[in-house]
Amino acid sequence: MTFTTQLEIGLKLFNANLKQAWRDKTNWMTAGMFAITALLLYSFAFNLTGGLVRNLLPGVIWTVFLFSGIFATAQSFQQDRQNGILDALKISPIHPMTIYIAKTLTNILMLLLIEFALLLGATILFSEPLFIPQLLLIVTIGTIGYTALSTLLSAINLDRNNGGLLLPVLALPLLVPLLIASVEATSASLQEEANTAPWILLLSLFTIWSAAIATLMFPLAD
Amino acid sequence: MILNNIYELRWKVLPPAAGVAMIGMAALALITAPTEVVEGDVQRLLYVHLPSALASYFAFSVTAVCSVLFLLKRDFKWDSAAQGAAIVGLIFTLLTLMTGSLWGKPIWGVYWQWDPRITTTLILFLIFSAYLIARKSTSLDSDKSARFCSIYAIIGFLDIPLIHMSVRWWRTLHPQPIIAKLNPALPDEMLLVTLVSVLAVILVAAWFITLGIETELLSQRLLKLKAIGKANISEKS
Amino acid sequence: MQDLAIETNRLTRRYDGLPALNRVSIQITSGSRIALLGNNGSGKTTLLTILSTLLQSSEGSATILGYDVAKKSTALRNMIGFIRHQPMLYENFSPVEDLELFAKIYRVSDAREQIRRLLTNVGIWHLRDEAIGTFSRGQKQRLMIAKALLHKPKVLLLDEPEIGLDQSGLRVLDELILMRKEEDSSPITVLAATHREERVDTWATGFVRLERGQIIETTLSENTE
Amino acid sequence: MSEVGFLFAGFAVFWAGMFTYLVILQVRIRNLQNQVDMLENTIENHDEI
Repeated sequence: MTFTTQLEIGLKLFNANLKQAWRDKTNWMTAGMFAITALLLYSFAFNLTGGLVRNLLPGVIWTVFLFSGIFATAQSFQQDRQNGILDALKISPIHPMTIYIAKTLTNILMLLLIEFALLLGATILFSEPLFIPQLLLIVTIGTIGYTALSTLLSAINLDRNNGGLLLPVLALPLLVPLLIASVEATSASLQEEANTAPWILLLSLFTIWSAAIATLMFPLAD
Repeated sequence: MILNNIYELRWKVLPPAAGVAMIGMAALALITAPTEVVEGDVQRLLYVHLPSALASYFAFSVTAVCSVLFLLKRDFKWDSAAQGAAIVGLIFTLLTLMTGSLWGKPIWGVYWQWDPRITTTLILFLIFSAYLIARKSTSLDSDKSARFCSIYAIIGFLDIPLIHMSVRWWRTLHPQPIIAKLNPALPDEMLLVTLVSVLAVILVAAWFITLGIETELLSQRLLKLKAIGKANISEKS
Repeated sequence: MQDLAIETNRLTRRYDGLPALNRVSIQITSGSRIALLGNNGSGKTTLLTILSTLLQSSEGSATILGYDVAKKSTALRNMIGFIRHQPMLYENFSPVEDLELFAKIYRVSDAREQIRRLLTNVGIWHLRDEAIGTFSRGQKQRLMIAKALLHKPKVLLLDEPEIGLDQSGLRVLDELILMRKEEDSSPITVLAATHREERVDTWATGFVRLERGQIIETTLSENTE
Repeated sequence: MSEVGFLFAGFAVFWAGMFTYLVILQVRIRNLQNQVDMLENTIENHDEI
């Protein structure tokens, strides 16, 4: 099939994924609740009410994002698999890459919603200006980067009972460059004279790498 | 064909060659090599530390290449080879980290330093441990799991440069206490000993990898035989 | 010499070393309706799943209408309809939404008309806007029949299609698939696993009986080996 | 610990690690080989009967 038909089908599928996510929100609500709870726990554990917030906040934000994001994407193919939809798509003439991209885009969109809401909340809680364009850009690039990889890893059910725990163990070591780059970029963007350029560059590099490699690898995983 | 013939010679060539090279390396490293001026005798740990690190990279490269071959050929012997090499890689990563710590303590005053190379090695250890956990927790002849783990090994291997780069930036762009770490060009004699020791450890690693592959292949064979046995018994009954 | 719709050659699939399907070679001519018989665990589902391109064989090969199953080509997938044990449906979609998405994927022309016709034929047109998750098993099965026929496949692979169906549902299955009158010149080939052996004579043109992954009885001509 | 102590410890860890692994591998291979031989024998005998 040609590229345009794949694009057309991909958009339809993306639309269907979104509709499905919207009608059955429990998975994403859980991810959001997990993120909020983790943020609260961090503020008790590191006493984020004091003056040192600015130094700790980037690390807190990104570990919360990564943990909640990876747990949520680990489930993202779960529903399709249980419904049999994943198999229905696999035997259809749709290209596996299209299935992967549509699912990844859905995950990115849902996670960005959660993350932006969390940033807004953290702005109020810690009275730090977190909802700024530069930081939103960093969060967007970083989210694309880690979602690309974790969606790929979640696509295969390894027929085992602790699969939910396995995914973070597999994904997080690979994501070290992303974590470093995004935390550094975030803390740079919170400084007065922000020099975020090198870190955004590194972050973008990782994101392009992970998106490209995951897209190429997904058909082989089928 | 030629490659196959060479591989057939592995039991005749590898063990004696590796053994001789290792003994030679020990003698050279402990006796012949000159004592380093600044660090003293402890610098001789270089001759086990550096080769171990190179051997682990060598083993992980074998894992990655075998994973690619598995995805292309879908032959389970490549999956076995990838697993066997990954275990050897983990052993040498562990040895690298341990000898490094023992070298670091007298020189830096600490066992662990967040140096880019050390940190990358540690993350490598995590990645390939995860690979083995994922592979071993599922059935040996599950093609789904083998494919998934091959993909994971390839991604993990390709991630190494990015990890190293990010950790280096992370360290250098942070203000940190400067720790004396002299790395002058090695004198000729030391260079020679280093080369010999690298050769020796790589030979040992190659031997281990062939042994590792052998165990994985035997496990697969055993699985098949057990299945045949079961089928026979059920036919009789 | 008639065209072959399905051909397998020493098809084998192992789980944990144990063969679920053991060197099965069959040849099914175009337009025939073959019943796949055998006890639970005899390899019926494994055979159908390999033919559907979902599962990979351990050894041997299979072709459908000349296309190698292992290559999973688009052309091949456009020609297969598959109904398996479990339904393959978006639980929180309505039948129309589900079928519209798959009509898009299979590039069905006049999708709206097709969907209306099929849903009416399987008798769930009145449920067209309800969530599939609220359906009974039989209603889901009727929807699966409609879904499998949506893109006018040339080969239908059915794994116990009677599951959950009541008397009128079974009639729907007979009318639409098992005993349907050919409308067009290109006949449809059916390979259906079933436990209802007493009904086989009414629709099947032949049968294959599997036991422990091997053919023990068949009306099909033996594969020349 | 003296410098030479660290040197000794490092070499000891290295050699011990490799030897242990070698022994473990050899034992595993021998066990597997035995099991394979045993099964092959029984299966052959089975066929003859």
